[in-house]
Amino acid sequence: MSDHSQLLSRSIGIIYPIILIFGLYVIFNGHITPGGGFQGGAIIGAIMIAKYLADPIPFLNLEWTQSVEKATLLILYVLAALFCIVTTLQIVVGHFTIFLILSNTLIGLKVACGMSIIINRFVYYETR
Amino acid sequence: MRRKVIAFVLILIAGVILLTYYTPSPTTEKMMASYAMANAEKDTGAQNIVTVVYLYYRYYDTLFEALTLMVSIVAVIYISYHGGGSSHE
Amino acid sequence: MTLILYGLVFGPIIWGLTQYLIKAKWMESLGWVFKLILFALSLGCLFKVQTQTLSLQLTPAPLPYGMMLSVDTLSATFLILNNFLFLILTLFASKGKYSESVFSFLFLVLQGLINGIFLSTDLFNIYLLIEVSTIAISILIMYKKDKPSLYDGMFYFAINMVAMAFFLFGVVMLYKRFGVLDLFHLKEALGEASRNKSLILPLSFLFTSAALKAAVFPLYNWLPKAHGIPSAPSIVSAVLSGIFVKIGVYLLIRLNMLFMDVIPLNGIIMVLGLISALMGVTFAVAQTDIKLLLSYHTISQVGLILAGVGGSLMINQAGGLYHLVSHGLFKPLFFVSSGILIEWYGTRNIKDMQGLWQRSRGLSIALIIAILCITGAPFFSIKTAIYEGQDNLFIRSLFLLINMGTMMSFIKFLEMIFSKNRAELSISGFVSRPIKKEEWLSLKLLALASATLGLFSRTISPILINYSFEYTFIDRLIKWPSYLFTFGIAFVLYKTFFKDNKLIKLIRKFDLTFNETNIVLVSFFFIILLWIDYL
Amino acid sequence: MDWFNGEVAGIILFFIGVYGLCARRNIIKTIISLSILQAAIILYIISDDAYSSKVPPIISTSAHPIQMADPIPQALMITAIVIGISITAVALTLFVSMYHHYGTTNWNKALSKRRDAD
Repeated sequence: MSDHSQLLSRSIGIIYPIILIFGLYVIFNGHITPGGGFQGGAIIGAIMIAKYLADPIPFLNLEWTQSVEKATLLILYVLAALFCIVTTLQIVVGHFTIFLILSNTLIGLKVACGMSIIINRFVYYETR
Repeated sequence: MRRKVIAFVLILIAGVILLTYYTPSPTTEKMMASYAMANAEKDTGAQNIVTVVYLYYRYYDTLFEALTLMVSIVAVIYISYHGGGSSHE
Repeated sequence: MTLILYGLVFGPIIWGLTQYLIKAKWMESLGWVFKLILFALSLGCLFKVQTQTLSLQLTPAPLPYGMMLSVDTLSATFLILNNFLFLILTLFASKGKYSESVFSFLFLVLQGLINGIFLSTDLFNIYLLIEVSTIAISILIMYKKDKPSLYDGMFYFAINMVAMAFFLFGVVMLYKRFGVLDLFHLKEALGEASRNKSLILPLSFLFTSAALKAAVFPLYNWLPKAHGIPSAPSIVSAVLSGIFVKIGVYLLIRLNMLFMDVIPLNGIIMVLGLISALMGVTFAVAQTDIKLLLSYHTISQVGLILAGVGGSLMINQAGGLYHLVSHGLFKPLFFVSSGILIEWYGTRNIKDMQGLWQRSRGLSIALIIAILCITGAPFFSIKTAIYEGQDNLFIRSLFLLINMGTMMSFIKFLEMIFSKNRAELSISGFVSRPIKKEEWLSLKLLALASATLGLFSRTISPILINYSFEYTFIDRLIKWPSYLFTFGIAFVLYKTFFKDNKLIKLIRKFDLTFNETNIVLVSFFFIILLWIDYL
Repeated sequence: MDWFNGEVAGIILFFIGVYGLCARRNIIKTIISLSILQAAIILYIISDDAYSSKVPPIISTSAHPIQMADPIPQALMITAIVIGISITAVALTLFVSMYHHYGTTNWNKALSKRRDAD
């Protein structure tokens, strides 16, 4: 893949913001239109493949991404504990959609970090 | 030759299963589905029932779903031949 | 109060995550305190569950629509065993090199997941939890990433993923047929459903995968590879054979309870248990590598447990369950001490190790207690309850044969302990690393626990499995002569026949490749299908 | 041809995946057969409620609950797909590091090399 074509990297340079917006759209309206955390995260993860196709230079700091991923999982679990306490003590929460949006974004962020780590690991480390 | 024998045996097993043990199941009334469709909007105010199911009714599953991805990433990083394992290595 | 169940599952996972994120030193050293709390919580659950089944509703929707964690007497016993084992093993490895972040993170997550498996009431959830814990255990097995462990880890990972695909197919079929996923409503729906052929297909899918997880005889192939990995940390092998194989037994018991009204599975489970006990012992007697020997014994002991659980009488099932808990205590003791022995003698061949009595008195006493428990000495274990009241002569002689085989192969251990330490034969690389304080503590606790489980079974068993065994002191005293007599015969048989002849080498070298194991898996699935249909 | 619906196709695909596991010696083909098994299961359950008259389960003014497809299998299969991804990723990493140690992609050769390593 060393002879990356100029045409490819130029066109991907233009397209990848659109992919990003589409991914974010899928995450944030997960509870209205078909989609959700996992699907949106996978789309955003696909940007990493596009980035690799554009110019194969490793730019992602894996250590940092992994700690972001661990932090989001931790927040997700604290949120889950909150959810369980709310349901057992039957506190009437006004609108559950905030909870849905929040956990959708957390899962989306986590899956995006996860997918990019896997893609970078396989592309830059496994092939050497 | 070995593969043909295995293929034949598997076709035999699939045939027996499809002919005798498989009957198109009668469309029973799906309790979980009808409940989800009825009160998804009332409970959470969201339109996409699939998201409501895996984030509200079966939230417990999704937590372990995220954990699966997390553990498999730890595996991909830790077991790979090219090091880059956690900083302690 | 019922939030404890949530804490039992997510407590270790959240603790592991924060420890993995912050990499705080104090958290690693305080790990065992946290597990002590978890053990106390599960103990509380056990006492509470005597009166009423605990349950925690996870979502506002009632059960068939939402999800629920529930503890009944069966899962309470498994919870106690699991949390106690993880407490002891963290204690064992607290100062060692295994308290690094990746290892302790996976170890903590594993504890939470196994707690989750025993608490969950939802078939799809059980599939998901077993999936995650299998990935976590595969990393722990291959922690040293050296050449042999990679092949064994890959074999273990691949074959378990195939088994879990069978499990998912069974779950999905049941959902399509009944539209319900949790155990209670599934049992109701099954009760109404007439017994027809399309019901047997999902059952045999589920049964095959549970049988593979419980290492039943034809599908045992992955267990010696996973437990016997030389470089695997000994606490991982201890967890594997102490509690992870028991998940398969737990699944079989749950399946048996689920399909009880439609298709009684007791007979199948008993026959499979007997076969795997017998074959496990024949393989174990031929082994010389200490970890492989113990792994094949795990297969035979789990086979015995299944024979007990599948038994017709109530005392058999209680005996099987009780033996399961005591096996969960003395087998990790064996694995942990075998880790120490391998480090000391620098070899894995049990015939090269000798003179343990001179080297360390305490370790040999612990091993002797464990040997007495595993061979079913009257005061140390109540294995005899498994075949109590089985009047069929063939089955009784089979049990006797299995027990003699166990004794025969544990004579190797006794030879190792009591043989003179031929110091002049100084084995190269004789490293005499003294046992650390924590390792002593955990060894003593394990030996103490397995001994008290055997000695005070009359008081412990009503709490543990709410069935009290009526063995008085005299009953057990009378059993001693017959026990010693069988031990004598086993000794004589061992001395005369097992002289490393060609047959023994053949059994030791017997191994299936991955494709043959899959062929065995599919044919096992088909045989079970026809057997259940014939039942 | 009405008997050939999604379920029959799922069972046939499942046994094709099992054939791949039983007969093929190449480790990469084993990993591929694992994902074929996952795909067969997903096909089996999703085709349950997938008649042309069914509408995706999004509550909108026009959709009537009767016509809506069953949302539960779709939610479960999101989980099964993510598990399929993580199995394939872990299995491929294992295969790569195994290949560096054993130098072969064949199960039987790897077993014989494993025995020599003992």
